[in-house]
Amino acid sequence: MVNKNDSARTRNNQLKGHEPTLLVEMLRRMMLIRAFDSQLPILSTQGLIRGSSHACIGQEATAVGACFALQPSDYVTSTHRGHGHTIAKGGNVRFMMAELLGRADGCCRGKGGSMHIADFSIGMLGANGIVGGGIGIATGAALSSAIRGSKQVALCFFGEGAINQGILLECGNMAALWKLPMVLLCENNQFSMSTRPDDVTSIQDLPRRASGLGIPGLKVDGTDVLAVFNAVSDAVERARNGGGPFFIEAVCYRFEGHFLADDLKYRSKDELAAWHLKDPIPNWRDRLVKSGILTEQDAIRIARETEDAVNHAVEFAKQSPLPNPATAWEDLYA
Amino acid sequence: MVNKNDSARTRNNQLKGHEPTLLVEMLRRMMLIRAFDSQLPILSTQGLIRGSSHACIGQEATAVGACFALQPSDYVTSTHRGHGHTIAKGGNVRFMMAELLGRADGCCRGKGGSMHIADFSIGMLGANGIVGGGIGIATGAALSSAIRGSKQVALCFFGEGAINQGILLECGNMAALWKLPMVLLCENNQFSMSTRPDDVTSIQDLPRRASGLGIPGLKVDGTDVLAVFNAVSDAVERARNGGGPFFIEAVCYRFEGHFLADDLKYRSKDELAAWHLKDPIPNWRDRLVKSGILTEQDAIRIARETEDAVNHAVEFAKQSPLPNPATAWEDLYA
Amino acid sequence: MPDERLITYSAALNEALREEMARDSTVFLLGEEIGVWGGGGGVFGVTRGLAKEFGRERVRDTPISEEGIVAVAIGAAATGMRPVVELMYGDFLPLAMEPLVNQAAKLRYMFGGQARVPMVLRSNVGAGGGKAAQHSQSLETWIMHVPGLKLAMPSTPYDAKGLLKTAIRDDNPVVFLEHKLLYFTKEVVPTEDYTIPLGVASIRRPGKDITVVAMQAMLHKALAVATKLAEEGIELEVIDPRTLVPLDIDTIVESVRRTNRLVICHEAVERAGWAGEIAMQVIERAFDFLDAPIVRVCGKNVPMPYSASLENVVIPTEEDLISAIRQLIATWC
Amino acid sequence: MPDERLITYSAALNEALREEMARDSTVFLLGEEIGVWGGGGGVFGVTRGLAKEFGRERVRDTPISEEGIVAVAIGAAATGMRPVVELMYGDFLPLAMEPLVNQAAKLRYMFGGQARVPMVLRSNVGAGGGKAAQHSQSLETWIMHVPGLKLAMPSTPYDAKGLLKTAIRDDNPVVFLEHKLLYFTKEVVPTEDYTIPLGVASIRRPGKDITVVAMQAMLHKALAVATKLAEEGIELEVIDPRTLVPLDIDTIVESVRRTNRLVICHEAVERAGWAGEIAMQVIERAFDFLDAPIVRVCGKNVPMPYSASLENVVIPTEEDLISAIRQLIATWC
Ligand SMILES: Cc1ncc(C[n+]2csc(CCOP(=O)(O)OP(=O)(O)O)c2C)c(N)n1
Ligand SMILES: Cc1ncc(C[n+]2csc(CCOP(=O)(O)OP(=O)(O)O)c2C)c(N)n1
Ligand SMILES: [Mg+2]
Ligand SMILES: [Mg+2]
Repeated sequence: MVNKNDSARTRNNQLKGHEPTLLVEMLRRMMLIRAFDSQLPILSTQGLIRGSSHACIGQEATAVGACFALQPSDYVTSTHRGHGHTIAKGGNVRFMMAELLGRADGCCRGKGGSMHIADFSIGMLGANGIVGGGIGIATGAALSSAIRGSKQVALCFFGEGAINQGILLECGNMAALWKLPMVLLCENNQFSMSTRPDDVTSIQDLPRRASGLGIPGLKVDGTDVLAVFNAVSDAVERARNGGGPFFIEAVCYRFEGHFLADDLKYRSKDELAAWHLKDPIPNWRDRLVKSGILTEQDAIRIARETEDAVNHAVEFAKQSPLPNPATAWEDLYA
Repeated sequence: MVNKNDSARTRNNQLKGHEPTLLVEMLRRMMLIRAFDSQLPILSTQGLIRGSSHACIGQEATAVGACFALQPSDYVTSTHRGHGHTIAKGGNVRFMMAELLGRADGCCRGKGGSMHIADFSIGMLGANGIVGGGIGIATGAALSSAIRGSKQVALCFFGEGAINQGILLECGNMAALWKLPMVLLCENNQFSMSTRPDDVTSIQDLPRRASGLGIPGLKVDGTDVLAVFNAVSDAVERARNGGGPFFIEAVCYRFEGHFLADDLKYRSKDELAAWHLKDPIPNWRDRLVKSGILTEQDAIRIARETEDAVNHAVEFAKQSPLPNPATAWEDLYA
Repeated sequence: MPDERLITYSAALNEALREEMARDSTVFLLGEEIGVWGGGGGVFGVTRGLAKEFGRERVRDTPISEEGIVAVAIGAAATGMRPVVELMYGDFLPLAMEPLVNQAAKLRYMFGGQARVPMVLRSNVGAGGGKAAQHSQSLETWIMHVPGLKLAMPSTPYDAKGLLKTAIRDDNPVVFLEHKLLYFTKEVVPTEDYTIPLGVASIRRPGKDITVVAMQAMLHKALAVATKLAEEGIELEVIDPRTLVPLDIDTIVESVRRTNRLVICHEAVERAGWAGEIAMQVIERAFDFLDAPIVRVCGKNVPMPYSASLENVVIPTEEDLISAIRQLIATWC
Repeated sequence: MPDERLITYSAALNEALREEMARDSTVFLLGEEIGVWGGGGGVFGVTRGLAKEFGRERVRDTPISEEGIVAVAIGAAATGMRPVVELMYGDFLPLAMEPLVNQAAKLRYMFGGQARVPMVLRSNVGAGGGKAAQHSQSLETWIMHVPGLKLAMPSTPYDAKGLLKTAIRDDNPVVFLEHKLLYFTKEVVPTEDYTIPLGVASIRRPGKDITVVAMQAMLHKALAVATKLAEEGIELEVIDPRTLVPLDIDTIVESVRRTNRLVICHEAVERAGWAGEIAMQVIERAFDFLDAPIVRVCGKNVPMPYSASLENVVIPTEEDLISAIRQLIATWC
């Protein structure tokens, strides 16, 4: 999952200089995420998924580019839109799907569901139903790493809508002050529900807000998995070596509604169409094929394999029993 | 209290171009504040003041320079260190002192005390025991003014320690987004209790934090009443004319302890002595005398008058009865 | 045009907002997604159409800044406006407790009566939709514990409209908690202007055997249970307090003096929930009249789990109420 | 060196922190003014000297960012550390309710047992010093209402040390609320290591006539009252629950079965305060044994006023307790 000998030198947006297997695995992982979230409308309509679940279709490059720049022992915190982050960090789609269906075999034993998907075994410290909720947890994980001297980096995903939560100032200030090994990855998918960033945020250049907290940052094309990978790799290396936190705004687009019930009246088909041209998956696929790293056949095979994996996950989840009601009294205290 | 025909043109740090009466009144008001807060140790030791009260000795120029740039109908919110702000905005020292002594004639009927001194009749919306607590209230007052079209400006005093409270980000963002008529006046008196700004704040240049919120700002010498007056006057004019919020860092020094119990072990006598050379009152006094705007005799008279005013306030307060216990059940609901 | 129609709880709240905004130009709305979302406002449709009618200035979509929004509303209220804030979910109240509790609730008192803070904080409570631990909490008891706040919790469309209009006209901070599962329930609501005073309970069903106090989703379960048990000749008197602050304890006490038995049912977590407050006030006023222990049927002491099989055992059900009542009767009658 | 000494509540807490930090390298402290203030740490001296002994890394002075500090502690706790956070005043808890309630209390449960959040949030309660509305609140009932948190409230130096050591070793989030007026009270405390389990009440004074439940400042008033009334032959049994979560209800119920009368006294605001929870649990277990209504002597339903003449009528006094008990006896014995 990780490019062992990554270093600033190889961080060019050219394919060569990067391990082909890694580049192909990026495609596979993005396809797996898309296949996974493509199931949400179906399963929700069937009443198998309760409450609200949020698809990250269109944002796969951010999740994969960022998580592939991390070591397995590094930490990630996520948002309400956390399936992609979890899969990118190495989550098992069978246990994840079982969780979405509220089954006993779910990674949270059916207690969390989509909005609280988590897998501590891979350093994925949880999706979060509170916008901005993951920022504090990631900062704490980074502090923990710093005190323990474990060299782990904590990467915090949050949407551009979370940029206006006070916790960002409080934790960003502490992270910069204490030079904590942390990466703040802001996914600017152009929407907070129906709201555009400019409607609620006083600045257009989001890294400027981080700068006011003493955190350097930059903007990156969030639809280009390699660009995200490179930017995050630099930030991670910096953080791991005591350089402190770094802020990255990954510019992308939310292809689907905020959640299923979203009527999307607030945006135009043309706008969507324009962004579809920047769809991270076909673009990356074509680039790999053109460069000869991947054959058409392989690409088709990988797509089929990822869909099969998700279909099996759905089957597995459906087979899994509902949790025994008595388990409602478990897991409250350690 | 207000320089009627103030305008950018007259905003030079020269005395001429400003009304002499205003310049002298600035001195009187600063002396009144100092005389008032100089009573705190005495009254606290006598057990007449309960809880903790915070002196703003050394910071008088900030309070007076800022409030003199406001109209009587403008709003001010304050901090736990709010006596100076209240007096500068036009507060009556007799009712204020009675409040500090918890008497029936106190401006808050003895319910608030030093940390909750307030006088809505002059737009002083209250001291606040919560660091950062006044920021939200001022932002709301500015929004209220904007919606009502009343052209009132809300000026929010807060210490440099409040710069790390999340409410600053949340309200600063809204104020900038909605171009609210607001001035954020950060009194950097070098300490948050025993803590230096650099020990807890990730950036040294505080206006940079405001910039991350989309709010322009600048640093000003908080010991120079005219410099503060000029800077705030510009910000107020800007805000009143729809230019939105402005951030001012007034650099000054807390001459006394955080409160009486403070042993001040954390700072040196030399440091204090150096800052005493920048004492806003004698410096301003000398400047007025040198320039012939004020005679030595007048200066002495004003000093005596302000001390007399405070002594009378203390007498008034001591004469005032403790609140009737039955009044504890009043003022809960309108 | 008819002088009454069948409308939803959400539509009733919407009418209350529209009528009060038309009536008083100082009333304005602040909240997330209240202007555009869902074709015109509000995740639960409560503010639908109001931005179009009154403009984005008075129906103001805010950033995701719960603490800030509430703080701003307080400052606006203290300077002549009547803000009505919407927090999308009651689970976000914890983000706004500082301004609500340390400022809104206390300004008037600690300033010796100088301040007036006429604001309404609209949010909600309730679980049942599989929204899990962070979107299912019922935190009304926290609010009830804070002097200086008022607390209304409407159970029907009629009450929703009448209580919200009163709350908006009130000169104090009122926390107004709706119930997620009730937004699309319907009831006949008159067209002409009416209000419901805060502090007047409603006897939803008279009965002589046992007094049951419940609100919102639990009220409807209690009424269903009352119908069922009536067939067996067990007559429940079901009381809806409507507002917890002020609390109409007299109506509850008067009822207990007749039935001599009290069951309190709330969805909020049982431990340190408001059932204890009602119980104490009844004990203080009518201990002699109690022929049986006061019984609680409340939310279990765990966070809300996601899966239906777990959620079902955490939220009080009609069966829970029935068995509690049967046991009460078996043991004490 | 003696095997016990007379030390203050503050010093006892300090010893607990020192011993646990020495014992376990994952224990560290976060808070405002805990390292330097007052010649070495803590507005109430609880962390004095620890920065010097363990370094500023493990005794970390923080910015004024209550929500952030608590959130950071949660993240650290979930990844192998044992943070102990100090919030200078309990009145600042409202700033930190989001991470405390939506994160710390729920992570383990909603993640199906994957998370461990071994952290202690130290803060305080209590009025009486003229600190007014924003520095005098007792908000423990909010915490008691949140599943997933534990809640300890020591009344003496001995308990303060023993309970804090247990709290730090606990693998769950523990809210540890001290009392402002007790920090400088003294008691003999042993030098050797000891702990006090959470969930074990202490019968501070045995008596046969009336059970009184109280903690911290109110406990000491209750004990003083018990001494006075003993002279008249009225024997109070005074129980200190020590921790509200877990709650040792058995000890209280067993006592009520003997005395048949219960008075609950807390400084927190009466309305929706924890007296109601104790009352309900007693009613559920020992209704038959109650010969008189359960009586509350609690903080009045207003913010804390500044002036002594007002504060005195808002905080429960010994006189309030005595007259409540006399009335109980007059009416019911
Ligand atoms: C504290 C809080 N406020 C509001 C919400 C409701 N809410 C859920 S998602 C969302 C939009 C978040 O937008 P963004 O941060 O950009 O993330 P995205 O949905 O685009 O991934 C809102 C307002 C919430 N869950 N938590
Ligand atoms: C929310 C909150 N946290 C902590 C405190 C305790 N406290 C009171 S004053 C103070 C220092 C504030 O420093 P600063 O903002 O610079 O104001 P100054 O005292 O220098 O005027 C602190 C930490 C408080 N009152 N409120
Ligand atoms: Mg977004
Ligand atoms: Mg300061």
